[in-house]
Amino acid sequence: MLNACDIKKLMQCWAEVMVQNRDYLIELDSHVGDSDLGLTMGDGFTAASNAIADLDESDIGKLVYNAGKAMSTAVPSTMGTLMASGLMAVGKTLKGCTDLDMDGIVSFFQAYFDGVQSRGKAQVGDKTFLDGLFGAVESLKTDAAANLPLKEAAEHASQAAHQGFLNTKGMLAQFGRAAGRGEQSRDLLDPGAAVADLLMKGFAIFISEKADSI
Amino acid sequence: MLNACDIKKLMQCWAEVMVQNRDYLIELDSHVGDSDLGLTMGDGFTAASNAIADLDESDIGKLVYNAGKAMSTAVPSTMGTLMASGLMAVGKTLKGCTDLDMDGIVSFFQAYFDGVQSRGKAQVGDKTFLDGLFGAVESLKTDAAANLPLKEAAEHASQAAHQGFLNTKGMLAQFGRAAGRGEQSRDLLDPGAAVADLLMKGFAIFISEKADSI
Amino acid sequence: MKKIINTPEKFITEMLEGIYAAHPDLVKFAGGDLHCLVSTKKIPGKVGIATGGGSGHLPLFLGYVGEGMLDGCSIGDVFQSPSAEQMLAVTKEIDSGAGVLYIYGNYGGDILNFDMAAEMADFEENIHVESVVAGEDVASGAPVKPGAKNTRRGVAGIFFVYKCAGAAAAKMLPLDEVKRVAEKVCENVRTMGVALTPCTVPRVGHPSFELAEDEMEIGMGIHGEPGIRRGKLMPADAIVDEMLNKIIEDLPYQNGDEVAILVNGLGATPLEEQYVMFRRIHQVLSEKGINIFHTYIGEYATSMEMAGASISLLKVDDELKELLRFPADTPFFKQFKY
Amino acid sequence: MKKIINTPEKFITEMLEGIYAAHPDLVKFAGGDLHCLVSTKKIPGKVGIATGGGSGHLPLFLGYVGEGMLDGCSIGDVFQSPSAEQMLAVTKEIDSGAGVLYIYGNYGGDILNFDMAAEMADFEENIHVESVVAGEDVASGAPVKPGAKNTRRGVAGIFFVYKCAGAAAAKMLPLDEVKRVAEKVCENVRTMGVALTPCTVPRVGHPSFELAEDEMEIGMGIHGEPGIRRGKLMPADAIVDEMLNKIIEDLPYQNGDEVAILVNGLGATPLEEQYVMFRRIHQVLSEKGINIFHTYIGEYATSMEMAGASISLLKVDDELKELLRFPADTPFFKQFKY
Ligand SMILES: Nc1ncnc2c1ncn2[C@@H]1O[C@H](COP(=O)(O)OP(=O)(O)O)[C@@H](O)[C@H]1O
Ligand SMILES: Nc1ncnc2c1ncn2[C@@H]1O[C@H](COP(=O)(O)OP(=O)(O)O)[C@@H](O)[C@H]1O
Ligand SMILES: [Mg+2]
Ligand SMILES: [Mg+2]
Ligand SMILES: [Mg+2]
Ligand SMILES: [Mg+2]
Repeated sequence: MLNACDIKKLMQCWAEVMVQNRDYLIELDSHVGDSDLGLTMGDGFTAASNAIADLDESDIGKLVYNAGKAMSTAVPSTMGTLMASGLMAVGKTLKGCTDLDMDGIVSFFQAYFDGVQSRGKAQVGDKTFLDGLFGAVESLKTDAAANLPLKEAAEHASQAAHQGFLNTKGMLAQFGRAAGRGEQSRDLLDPGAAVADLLMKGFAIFISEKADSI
Repeated sequence: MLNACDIKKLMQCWAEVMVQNRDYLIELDSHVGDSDLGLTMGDGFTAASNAIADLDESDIGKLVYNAGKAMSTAVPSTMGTLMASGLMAVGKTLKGCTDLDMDGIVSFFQAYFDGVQSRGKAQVGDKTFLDGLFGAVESLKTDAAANLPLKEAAEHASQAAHQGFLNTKGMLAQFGRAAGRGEQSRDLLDPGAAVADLLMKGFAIFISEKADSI
Repeated sequence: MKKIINTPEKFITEMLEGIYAAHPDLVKFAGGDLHCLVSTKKIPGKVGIATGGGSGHLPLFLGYVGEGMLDGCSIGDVFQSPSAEQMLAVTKEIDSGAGVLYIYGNYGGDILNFDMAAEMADFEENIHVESVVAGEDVASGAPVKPGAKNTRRGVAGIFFVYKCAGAAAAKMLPLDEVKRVAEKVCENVRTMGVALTPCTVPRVGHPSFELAEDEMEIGMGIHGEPGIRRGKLMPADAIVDEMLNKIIEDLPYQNGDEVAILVNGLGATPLEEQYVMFRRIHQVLSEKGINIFHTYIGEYATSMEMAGASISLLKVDDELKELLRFPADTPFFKQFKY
Repeated sequence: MKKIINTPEKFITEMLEGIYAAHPDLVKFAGGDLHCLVSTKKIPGKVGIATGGGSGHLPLFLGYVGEGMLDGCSIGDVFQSPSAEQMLAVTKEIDSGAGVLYIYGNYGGDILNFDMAAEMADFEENIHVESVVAGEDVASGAPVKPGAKNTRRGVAGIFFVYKCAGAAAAKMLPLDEVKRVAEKVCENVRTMGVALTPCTVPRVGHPSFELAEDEMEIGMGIHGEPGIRRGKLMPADAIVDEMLNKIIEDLPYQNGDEVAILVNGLGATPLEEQYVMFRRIHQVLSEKGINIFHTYIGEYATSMEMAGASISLLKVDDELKELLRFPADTPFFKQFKY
């Protein structure tokens, strides 16, 4: 079970992962776009985390919504705005929840996915962030149905996101700067999907540390 | 004795010397000014030489005047205009002459000096071209009075010009871009004086080759 | 990275402070946020035109806010979209009852945020907002098919959209007419660029790509997006020929057409070189029987200190000619009626 | 050397061909020589103003030929004076009976040639010519003492001389008055620059000097002439402080004075950075009680692709303010009356 305090920690963990991978994301984005993804994700998740770190708030929905709003003003780039839209959608969906069980966690990531999709209007297969997150959400759903322990489910989701990220190589970009490159875009890995990969990696680390500390 | 044909060869010799010393003059000028002296002197003397190379003209004055005019349109930089003024003054002074004896040669360089001075209004000691040429003209005068052979006089004049060039180190620049540097200009050799040095060096080479070929 | 700045973090804030200090008669900021720049002159009943986008492209975007052009601009960090809140603040400030037209470049971040802002303006403020997205870089994406999504980058050609839509608004045309003009310009303008050196986003601290001492990249975008072809630096005429052919084929521009031209320096390319390029453009167009109506040349949409240039052609008819001729007075673009 | 040119030898000719092709309504050439540029508009009885100098500084010099500014310009090769013959051809073309004023920068080659041209115009053509030589770079030479020779380089500040003298001539003032105005501006303007990177004269083929990746040179001239101090690149505010103090002390500009300001990019310095500089200028002048009348910012006098900037201050009185406000319409500088 995750409570508001855990969500704050998760957000902080995400911020750390993004900051640690600043240069990796810059490098990936430099092949496709404008090399800013490392900066925006580092700053954006840091802003999101800082915005809620000291909030005296047990409503997970409100917490995540505020984190999303902070992200939206801090980094209004494509991915910044999409991540903000995702978090704000999570916030709306989980409004009133103070604890998340396995189903709640599935809702969290499903809402994140839906929020990004309704803002950006991309489909799975369009070589975006969605291709990284999609498999992770599906994996969480399967593992939840199979009653697997959270730690294992998080591991699987992380692997699925990583695989989703790798699978973007070969896809034809339909959105973002990469789309301007037409067929050439197929050879490249999608940087936004790398963010999904890092998000799920961060989640798995957070869950495993939490498990270890109990 | 120099005739019109010799003057053409002298002009060609000067053009060659300036072209050969293109990078040397650029380097000197780069410390003081705008690094163009190698280009302007190479182009200017080449234009001067080309302008008269095929002229059917035995009047030395007319030849040198035309060389000067060609220089003036080809390279209207400081030194280009001054060298043009020098040559045009030579032309006016020697108008009607078809042969130059030792005195004629002295007049040639004296007129060159005067032409440059009246256009540029600098004094000896102002760290300019004049400081290179001045000693050379004086040396020619002395050697002419002493009836020294032309080859020896030309050698002395070349040495005097070289010494004059070296002596510009320590002088305070009053003209050209160097003047803008104030006291700092003292440490530098004057590029225009280097041109005087090359002119007299070219003259000495020309005379020595002429002597050897007789 | 050799820049005259204080710190990368304060770069854009300090630039904006400089802008407001330099042009107090022309521009001010809205909502207490330096990133929300609006004209000091508000004309009752005129359609408001707002643009916005990342910093690093001056005079684009904010430099065109002024009489006969734009009314407001939201300003992001270097190569970053401003936020939807900032766009909304500009929108509220410039609306004077006739609605607001957003004109901006075809970039993911900008689209998402302008869409969000338009929704907020419509729902929260009851301001009628229409949007025109400019994307005319022939080196990016396929030619736009009617009804299909435009995947092309918006680059310097947006200047023509501003100019004509700005003039239309200044003539007090209604929102749908101003939008029609903006769309007409978008349909008739094409651009292509070439880059010789990269630029450095201050906070990144190193160039976003590298080009060897003897290389150029044809078709590179104004954020350093990869172009069509990287190769040895060619003579000016050959560069122009390659760019111009691509542009001309794309629309296509044809014998008898009349065009306005924009030769645009990307930041570090001297005007001298832009004129060498224009000489060749003039030759090629003459050969093809394409007539030049008017030429704009200089820095209109830069990529900070990038060396390179772009060429934009706008096919004009009587309506667009009249709108181009209209006077304009902004911090960076001033034009008497011609 | 990364340039968009065809060959170094044809660089300036082709640039000029581009200029005449781009602005046929504004400029034409005299005497069959592309290097002799004159305005297409000749006003009977108006004092003609001619300038001239080497290429490589666009928009200086020729970019200011037009209504309210200059009437003609002779154009040399890169960083080279035009010839006296070319200056004479321009002089003949722009004289309309009221005489001609030469305004040019304090460089040896230009002085010699303009002097020669003035002699020829007086003697051969009976045209009354007066000359004003601008030299306001405080980083070069000592402050000018009355009656003594001015050894200072003329740099971007000449823009103000053109602007005010051009307006005075447009107001149909006689030659001696236009000259007085030009001299007054020269006496009241001071400039200083900073360079971050060198530029390359195409025919030389390599940079005229080198600056390490972390170095700048304060006070460098616009042909790369050595400045006052080479040192580590400093933050923008520290650079401005050093330049501005030198400038302010020199005239000196004092509490209560009113000034026009020109922040000028040398070629490769983005406008963004110039605004960061202006922010600090504005702060320092406010502290010192020096009031800003008007600010000009952008590329006014460049050194091809050199990175760096200069700051010019002009102390204004009512007469100069009125002349600065006067409209101007040239290829590069357009201003509505303000
Ligand atoms: N419409 C969209 N829906 C979902 N993801 C998108 C969309 N457009 C772009 N992306 C993702 O955004 C990533 C680029 O993000 P970012 O670097 O922030 O873009 P930019 O710098 O161009 O604003 C892409 O790799 C892609 O995964
Ligand atoms: N008034 C003058 N009289 C004589 N020589 C001069 C004068 N002014 C400058 N010079 C000479 O010209 C040289 C510089 O020539 P040049 O490189 O052509 O100048 P610039 O490039 O500045 O036009 C100086 O080194 C100096 O010797
Ligand atoms: Mg990006
Ligand atoms: Mg020189
Ligand atoms: Mg971006
Ligand atoms: Mg020179």
